[in-house]
Amino acid sequence: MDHISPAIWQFLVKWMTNFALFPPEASTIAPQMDALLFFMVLVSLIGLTIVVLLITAFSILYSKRRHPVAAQIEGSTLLEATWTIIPLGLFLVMFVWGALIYFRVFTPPANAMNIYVVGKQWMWKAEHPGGQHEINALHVPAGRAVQLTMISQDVFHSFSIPAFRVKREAIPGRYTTVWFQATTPGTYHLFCTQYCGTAHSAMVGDIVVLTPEDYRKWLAESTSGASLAQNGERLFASLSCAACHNTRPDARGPSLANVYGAKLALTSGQSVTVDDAYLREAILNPSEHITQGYAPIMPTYQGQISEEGIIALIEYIKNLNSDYRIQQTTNTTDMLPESVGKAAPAGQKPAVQAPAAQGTVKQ
Amino acid sequence: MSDNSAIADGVLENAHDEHPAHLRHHFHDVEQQADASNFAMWLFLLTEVMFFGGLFTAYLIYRNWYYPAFVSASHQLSIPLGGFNTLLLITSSFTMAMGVWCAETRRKSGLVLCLILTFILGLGFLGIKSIEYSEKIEKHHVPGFHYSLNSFLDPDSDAAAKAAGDKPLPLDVARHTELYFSLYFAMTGMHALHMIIGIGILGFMIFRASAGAYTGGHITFVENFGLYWHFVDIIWIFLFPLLYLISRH
Amino acid sequence: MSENKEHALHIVSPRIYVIIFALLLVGTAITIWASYVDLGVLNPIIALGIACSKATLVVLFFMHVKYATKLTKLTIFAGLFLFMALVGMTLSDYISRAWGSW
Amino acid sequence: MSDTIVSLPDQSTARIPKMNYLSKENGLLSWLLTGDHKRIGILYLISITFFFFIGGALAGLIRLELLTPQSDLMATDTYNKVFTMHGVVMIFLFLVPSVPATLGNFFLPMMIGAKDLALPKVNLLSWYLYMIGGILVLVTMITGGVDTGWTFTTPLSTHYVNTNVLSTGLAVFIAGFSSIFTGLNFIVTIHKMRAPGMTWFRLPLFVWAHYAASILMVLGTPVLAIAIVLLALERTIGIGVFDPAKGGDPLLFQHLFWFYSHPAVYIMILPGMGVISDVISTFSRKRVFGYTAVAFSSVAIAVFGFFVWAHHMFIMGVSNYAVLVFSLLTMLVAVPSAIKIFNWTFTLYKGSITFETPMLYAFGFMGLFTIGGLTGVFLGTSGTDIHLTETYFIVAHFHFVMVGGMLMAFLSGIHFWWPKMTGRMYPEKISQLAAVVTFIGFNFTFFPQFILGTLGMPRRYASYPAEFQILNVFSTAGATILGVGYLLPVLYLTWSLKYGAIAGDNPWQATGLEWQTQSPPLTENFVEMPIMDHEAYDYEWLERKNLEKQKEVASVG
Repeated sequence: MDHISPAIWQFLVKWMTNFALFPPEASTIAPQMDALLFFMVLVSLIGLTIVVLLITAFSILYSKRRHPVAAQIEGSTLLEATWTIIPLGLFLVMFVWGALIYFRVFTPPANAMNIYVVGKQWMWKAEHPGGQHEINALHVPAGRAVQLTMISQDVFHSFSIPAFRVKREAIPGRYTTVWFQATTPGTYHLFCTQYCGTAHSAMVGDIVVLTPEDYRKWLAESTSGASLAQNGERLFASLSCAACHNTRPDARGPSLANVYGAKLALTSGQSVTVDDAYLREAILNPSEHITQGYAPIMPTYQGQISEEGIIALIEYIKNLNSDYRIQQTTNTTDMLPESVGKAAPAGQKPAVQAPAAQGTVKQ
Repeated sequence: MSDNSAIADGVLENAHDEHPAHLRHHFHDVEQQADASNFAMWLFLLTEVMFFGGLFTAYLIYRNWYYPAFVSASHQLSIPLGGFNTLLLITSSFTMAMGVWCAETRRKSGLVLCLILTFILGLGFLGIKSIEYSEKIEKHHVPGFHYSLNSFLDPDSDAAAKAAGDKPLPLDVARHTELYFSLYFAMTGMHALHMIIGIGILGFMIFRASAGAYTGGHITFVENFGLYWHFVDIIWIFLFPLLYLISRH
Repeated sequence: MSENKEHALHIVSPRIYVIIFALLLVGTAITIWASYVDLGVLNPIIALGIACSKATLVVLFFMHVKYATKLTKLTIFAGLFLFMALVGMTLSDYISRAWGSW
Repeated sequence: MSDTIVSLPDQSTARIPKMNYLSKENGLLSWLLTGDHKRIGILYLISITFFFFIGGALAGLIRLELLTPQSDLMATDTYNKVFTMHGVVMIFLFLVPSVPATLGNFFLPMMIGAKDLALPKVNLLSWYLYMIGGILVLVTMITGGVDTGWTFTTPLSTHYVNTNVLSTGLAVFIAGFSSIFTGLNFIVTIHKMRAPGMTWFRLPLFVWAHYAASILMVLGTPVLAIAIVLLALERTIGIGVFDPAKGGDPLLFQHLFWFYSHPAVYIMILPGMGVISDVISTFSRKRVFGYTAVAFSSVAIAVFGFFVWAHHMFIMGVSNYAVLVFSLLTMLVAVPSAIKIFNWTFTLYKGSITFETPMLYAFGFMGLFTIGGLTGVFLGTSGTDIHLTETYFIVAHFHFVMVGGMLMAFLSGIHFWWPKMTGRMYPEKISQLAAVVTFIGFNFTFFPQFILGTLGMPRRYASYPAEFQILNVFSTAGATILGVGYLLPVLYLTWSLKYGAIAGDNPWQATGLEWQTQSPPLTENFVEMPIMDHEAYDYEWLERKNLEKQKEVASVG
């Protein structure tokens, strides 16, 4: 290869080694998606081949030289019905098959571990329940279903992992979820695929799939001290949530123990299952989500808690499995430095209202 | 489906005999011309329907989501003013219809009178609308930076809310009244814009009608304008119950 | 000339206009009255029902659609259909979002 | 027997008819104030070509930037502005008006035997609106551009960028009205201005396609208009309708936006399909196979096209039930396109085919549109959409449909009707070369992007992981070839204005009414009102007519 310049040669080698026609399959859904993809490619190739072959054949057979006089044909109902029904049938097969895969990608299994993802211009922040924070990276164990609960702080983003064949937009104001089960340890691309402003193309990261042992090791090494639920507990205390949501018989708010996953009857007459989305709504727009039997006195926390704070609160509420835990939080509330000042003028009682509540409830 | 082309050659002859001045060169005859512009006007109204369709969609979604806020916010509108405006607009539609009739039957002074009445009624509508708007501006009910929730957090401080017997809304519900006013201003504003354009054209028409332009048999313009004016009326017929009368009990 | 014109448009008599005008006024009065009465879910239905019938009256008589060609009627119908599709299909997304996922 | 059907008049005696729409009046004002649909068509052709090359230059910049993985040619925000302007210019100023406003304007009245469109002044107005929109876009571009992407996604466009969103929105709004007026004019004209005997099923399929596209223009565009109005209010005042912080839903904007912008895809492609029907029929000397099926499939596309918009939002948080419904409807809208492809193919069957340039472009269209259409099914299927959407797969898909489909059809139509518009032939050999170069360049440019998309490369990225480079280099190389392919026609078509062979009335021996009059046509199109006494694409009628003419000439002689 001495007649090719070494620079070009290296370039070519680099290209050819990196050259791929298909992304790696690294999740359980990937082979299923690819099966459908291959089916569709096959159908398309057959369709295209038929069209191209027919055009070529007709062009040769009926070129003016060979076939100087055209035969006028009106059409053929039989033929037209054929190429209406066959494509329709194939498209419907694709529709059903595709819908099944869509169900699977967006219906997390019950035992999935949950990781929160917050998108903002221009980074991905992942929050693990154990308190590990990551930016533009996500470590997940292989062989375990992982559910991502995502939200955006500003504009639409889209969390895309081509190797897993999953993608979901993180949108402002609402949780979206996606799940996957990684199969092969390795590092894969994470892209933001929804255009989100100047540094859109820099909103990329790595998905690191670890073996379960490595993952445990990683969890232990990268913890930030407090778990997400502990952060939530602190927030719960400092916002004086326990002033109402406590375990006392005269509590003004419903007890939050074991509330996650429970079915609640609301004053509006609806009944809802408590999930992340509901909890978020109930914190930000409480008046529209009042549990039956309680007065609509809860103030809104819109603008006072960041998305990460809400996530921490939700994680805390998720883990409230007994009244005793709430009691513990209530007890620590008085000891927190920021609540001391507020609690003092109220005398015996713990802080009655969060500061934001004052404007609204008293009127 | 009107197959004009088939009739066309039949009438071709007499059309050529008279050749009225307003017949454009590319039409066979007056009827084809009138038909075409009438049909074009209807198509234009369809685009208007779809234009307002987007607003109605937004309105229905948010009304569904934030019903209590929408109820309280709607109490800020005055039914007497809105009702009177409805009356004005319906009457103006009637005078416009009569105007078209006058043009059809070639009554020049009748046409001018009807157009002037429509003009005045339209102006009256806008006048009342501006009274309503200025009230909203005073109360800081215009969405945006200066938007104030006072009337909803503390209904006793607000005459309209007090009269309707509103209870104070929690902050998170009250916040959504801003969406109501956004849609209120967007919808009535778009409607008022159509009224202003209509009144402008009316002025032009009064001027032309008094010169006898529409009583010589060529009434397409009056007819088409009538369609436009009635369409604006219809939009209001829907806006009035949707915005003013959400729930008054 | 005048023959042509009469063929093209049907002149509606002012008497009909007056009747329609009166009906519209009555309709307005009823809507305002109905909004003060608590009828539950019926309230918006009645309000929209009256609005629709008022609009129909205007379209049929003031706008001469009752006497118009099939083409005009078809055009209006097509427009209404698409209007309903825009509103209905968009709302269907919003309504079914509340059902949750599956 | 020769391999072409060109029947040029005897070149020694031939001349361009003295009286025609070009020579009737002179001076710039006679053009700027014209009511003649043919002149307005020419005005549109010039302005559209201008904007096409602006958009093309921007595309060139994009491809250059993507030659290397890093964003080194320009800063990322510049890149964002470039692809946004590319999208806005190409979609609103080129693709939407391309065939309808030029060829449609010029030939639709002639095809139905009318003297003009029903509303000539509105037609001129729509050109002026188009120009105002276009100039506003140019002003926007010069004064700093806009970087929202052509989709103006909220809340990015309303609260998070500080570029010229409002002026771009206004430009799109105005250009939208231009398109509404064009569509409205077409519908009225087709309904009310047909010549005697021109029944619905004698209309050329070009007219049917334009009728369907016009319905979409008239009913879809206003929804875009109101979406833009609300967006502007949100951005200026903060009305909150699209602002999640105030309780609004940003997805609502996308509902309204795609309610227009999905049908807009059919606004772009349907007129192109009309061109292809006419061209294929003419160059295979045969009536279009299953005329009614092709006609109704146009209408079916227009009708179903309105009910599939949410397939742009499958992963954006619309309800899962809505995904099911919209995915199913998307499958239904794919069928009429398949019908058309097969009907065109079978039009060739037992025809007598020649391979002039328009036909080559038409073949290109059929191949590329088949690929573009089939890959559309990949995206309409909810499952695979998850993986493929928002990647280069979707970029490749819509470029196959828009550029491979629509632009090929546009060029096919321009070549096909060039003799009628100018009275002169384009040079055949070089234009055939251009068609082939375009086809090759196109595939080189956009086929690698399917693979890139499958690999997961996101769209609108100024920089990308290094392993995607090889395919991007292919793509950029192809774009260079494609650029040459597009420049060639401009050069030789301009050349032919003066030096092209004189075409005569009907060089292709086509059957449409527009070919039965002189080229270039009179301002009134026809000397006397034509009477349609035969079916569309009736080549036997044309032969009989030619025989009669020869006899007449012989008997007079």
